Amino acid sequence: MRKIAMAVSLSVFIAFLVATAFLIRPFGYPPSQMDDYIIENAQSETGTNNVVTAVVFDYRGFDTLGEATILFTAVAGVTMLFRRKRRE
Amino acid sequence: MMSKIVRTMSNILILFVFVYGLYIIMHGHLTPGGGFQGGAIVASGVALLLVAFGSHNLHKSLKERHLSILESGGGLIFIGLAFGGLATIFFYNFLVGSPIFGHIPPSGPNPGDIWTGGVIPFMNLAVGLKVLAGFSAILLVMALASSRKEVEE
Amino acid sequence: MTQGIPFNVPFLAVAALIGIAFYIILSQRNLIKLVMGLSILASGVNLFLVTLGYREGGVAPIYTHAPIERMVLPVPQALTLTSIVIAVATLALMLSLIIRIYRHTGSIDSEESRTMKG
Amino acid sequence: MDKLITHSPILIIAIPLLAAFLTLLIGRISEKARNVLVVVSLVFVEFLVIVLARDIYANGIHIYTLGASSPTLTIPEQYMVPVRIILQVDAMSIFMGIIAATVSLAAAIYSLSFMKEETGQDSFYTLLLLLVAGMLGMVFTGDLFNLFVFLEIAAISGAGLAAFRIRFADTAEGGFKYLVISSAAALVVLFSVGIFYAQYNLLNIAALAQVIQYTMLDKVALALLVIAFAMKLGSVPLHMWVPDTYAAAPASITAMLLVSSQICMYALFRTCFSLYGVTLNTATVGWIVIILGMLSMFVGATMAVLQTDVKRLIAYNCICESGYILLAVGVGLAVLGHPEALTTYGIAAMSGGIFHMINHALFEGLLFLAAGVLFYRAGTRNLNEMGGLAHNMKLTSILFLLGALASSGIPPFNGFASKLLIYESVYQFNPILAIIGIIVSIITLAVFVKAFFSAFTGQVLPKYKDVREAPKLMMLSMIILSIIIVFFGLFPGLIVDWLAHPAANALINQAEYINAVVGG
Repeated sequence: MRKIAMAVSLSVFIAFLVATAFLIRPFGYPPSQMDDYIIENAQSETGTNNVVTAVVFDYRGFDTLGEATILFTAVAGVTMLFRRKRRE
Repeated sequence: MMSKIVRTMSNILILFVFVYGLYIIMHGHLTPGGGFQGGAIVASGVALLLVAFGSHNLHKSLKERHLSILESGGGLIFIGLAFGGLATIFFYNFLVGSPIFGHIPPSGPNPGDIWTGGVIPFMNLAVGLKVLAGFSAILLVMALASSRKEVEE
Repeated sequence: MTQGIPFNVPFLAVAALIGIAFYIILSQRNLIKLVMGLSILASGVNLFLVTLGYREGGVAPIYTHAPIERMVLPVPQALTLTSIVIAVATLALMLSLIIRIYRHTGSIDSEESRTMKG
Repeated sequence: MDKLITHSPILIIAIPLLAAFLTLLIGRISEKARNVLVVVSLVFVEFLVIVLARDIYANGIHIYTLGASSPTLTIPEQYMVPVRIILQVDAMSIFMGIIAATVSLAAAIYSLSFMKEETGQDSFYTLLLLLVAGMLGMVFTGDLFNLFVFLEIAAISGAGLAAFRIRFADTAEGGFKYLVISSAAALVVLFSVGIFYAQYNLLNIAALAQVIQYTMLDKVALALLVIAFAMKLGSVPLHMWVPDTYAAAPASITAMLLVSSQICMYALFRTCFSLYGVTLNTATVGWIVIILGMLSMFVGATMAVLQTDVKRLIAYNCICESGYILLAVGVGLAVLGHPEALTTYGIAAMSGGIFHMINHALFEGLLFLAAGVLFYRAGTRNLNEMGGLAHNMKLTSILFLLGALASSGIPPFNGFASKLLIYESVYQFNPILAIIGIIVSIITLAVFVKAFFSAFTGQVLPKYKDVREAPKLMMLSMIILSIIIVFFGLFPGLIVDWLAHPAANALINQAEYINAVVGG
């Protein structure tokens, strides 16, 4: 029973994945309305030559804050899991 | 603890790893790299020490408590810089055009000027600090935990 | 679709990676292997994101000494960077939890280590 | 004050984050200062949420573009698509924000005394604040990738908190299950974000909603998103983690994890209504959501009968109650394409479902907190080992009964008001569904009557002779929740008109959501 459910869900998932791979636009020719703006204006707006850094820290800086928070969360979680049992 | 050759070599190598990591962090706004990548490189140096000297020996000089303070500090600097733009808006790059890191590079390909980027170099530094402390703390704590023999409970 | 299948080989690689990952997650009982499956899943999704940004003949989006002005898209690279760090953080916490489970039950098999009933 | 309202969406997310970074540092210096910091920051968040809610109900959607030169400059000048991350708070988001902020505040106050004996409290409060930030971020963001990031923050901190009491054997397992489910769900979400990005080169929800064409790829992405969020909210075919995790976590955290699952439900509704809207085949997707809801109701109620562990019992009841919400909103989704049916009963069903969301969070939160008191004082969660606890814990037993009656839909409590609204409107859609809903509600009542009698009434067992009433702070947070429950039960019309109905309208009115960002 469990095996059948697994096989069915797995095959449905793989069907989705393969469908995605075939239906998606050709590799190497992306639509780029949002990214073109960033490539053109990153230097004048943020003053950085590295456009990826401009995206990471300026255009999508909030994501980076979240990412740094996740790392912080993981550190807090790991140290919490291996804390000493009693306080000295 | 590994053999003497490994320990000596890692003592020498660690300097290069750290310097390279810091270079990657500080040049994040000009060349490939940035806070995350550089921080991960420095943390890999800590991993090297961990392998060479063993977690217990390393723990004598490097406490996870200090690392977590360093990490909180990095996080605070980062979120503080984001708050700094609050006069206009959160995450506003308020240093572009100002005397500190405020140069605006010429449009198009150019050789690069370190004095650009506004708050981005500071953010790189803060994130680099945070990532190196965070990864080192995770590595250290997990290495200590998996080598500790006695069961606590 | 117009360019035919060879152009989509990277996407097929993504599909293969994610499919393998789901097979591992659903079939394995060893918790470490389960975590490996999740890690492969994360790699597959990261590969997907980064392939989305490739532009034919483009260079890295960095203006310092850039040879030409045709650049690949920067946003997917930033997203991938974020998602890689997230994957590492999750991985660390999962492995720590497995160490905890092992200390309590002496096993990392998902059937044997089970302490509660459904 | 104007400035505060302008910046409040980001402050609501950033203040818990800032407090979380500070908690670890201040906790080393003084425990008292840390507790004060935690409570003050949460009270401030609650205050900001209420201020922002008043503004939104008066003036409509609130937009905040991060890093731009002005908060409402969503699209750069002379350009056509949004580039930056945009926080978009409408009536539905702020409704979820109110739930999250209120329950988190109650849970934090409760934890002050519940967790007093534990070690590592610095980490505990850090993770708690991060969980709050993650939940509020998920609710307020208008960006799909940002949604993923905050989903992960909530997941990781939630898993850490669920595994917090490391001296018990089951906690690590509960946390691990939660983390595996959450990160698998989050990665599936990320994959579908990638699909959207590949087609439209956009990440903003409103901008995507404007151009979405419902191609085959969009259907795949929708299926993946529905699976992922259903997995994360604990709907029935994928509910196995819910009782394990909820039972393992500390009581206050369980209440917050419940809100966190509700926020995944919100994300599901946001996807269906605001992102796809009428472009999707509403009847099919609506029926899928309805079936998920029916399964959850049925399985949750019947499994709850079998439980002897009080927290697992309440956890199964949570699955059951979330089924009601899915049912009601699914009905609204199914008739989204028919304006006539929508006005006669669709909006009413959705208001009922959304009203039930806040009720669900409040009374299940209260039940979990009361169960935590039982565990704290009696030292067990097994109902068969308890008995006669009402003699020494009068107030706790009354509060537990209040939560139980509200949950089983007995008048005059809030659960009755929302369930009645759901029955009435769903009956017009399909009578059988409403009848099943009533039957499930009766089963719920039976479950709680059994639980209440075995735990609280009867002879005082000798080992519980010296059991005392709950500590003051724990009592305070439970009383806060119960006052709101009674208030909502006495004035349901007021709450539906003020809170739930605008929220339902905000979900239905996709054009307004899109216009707020791309309308200029």
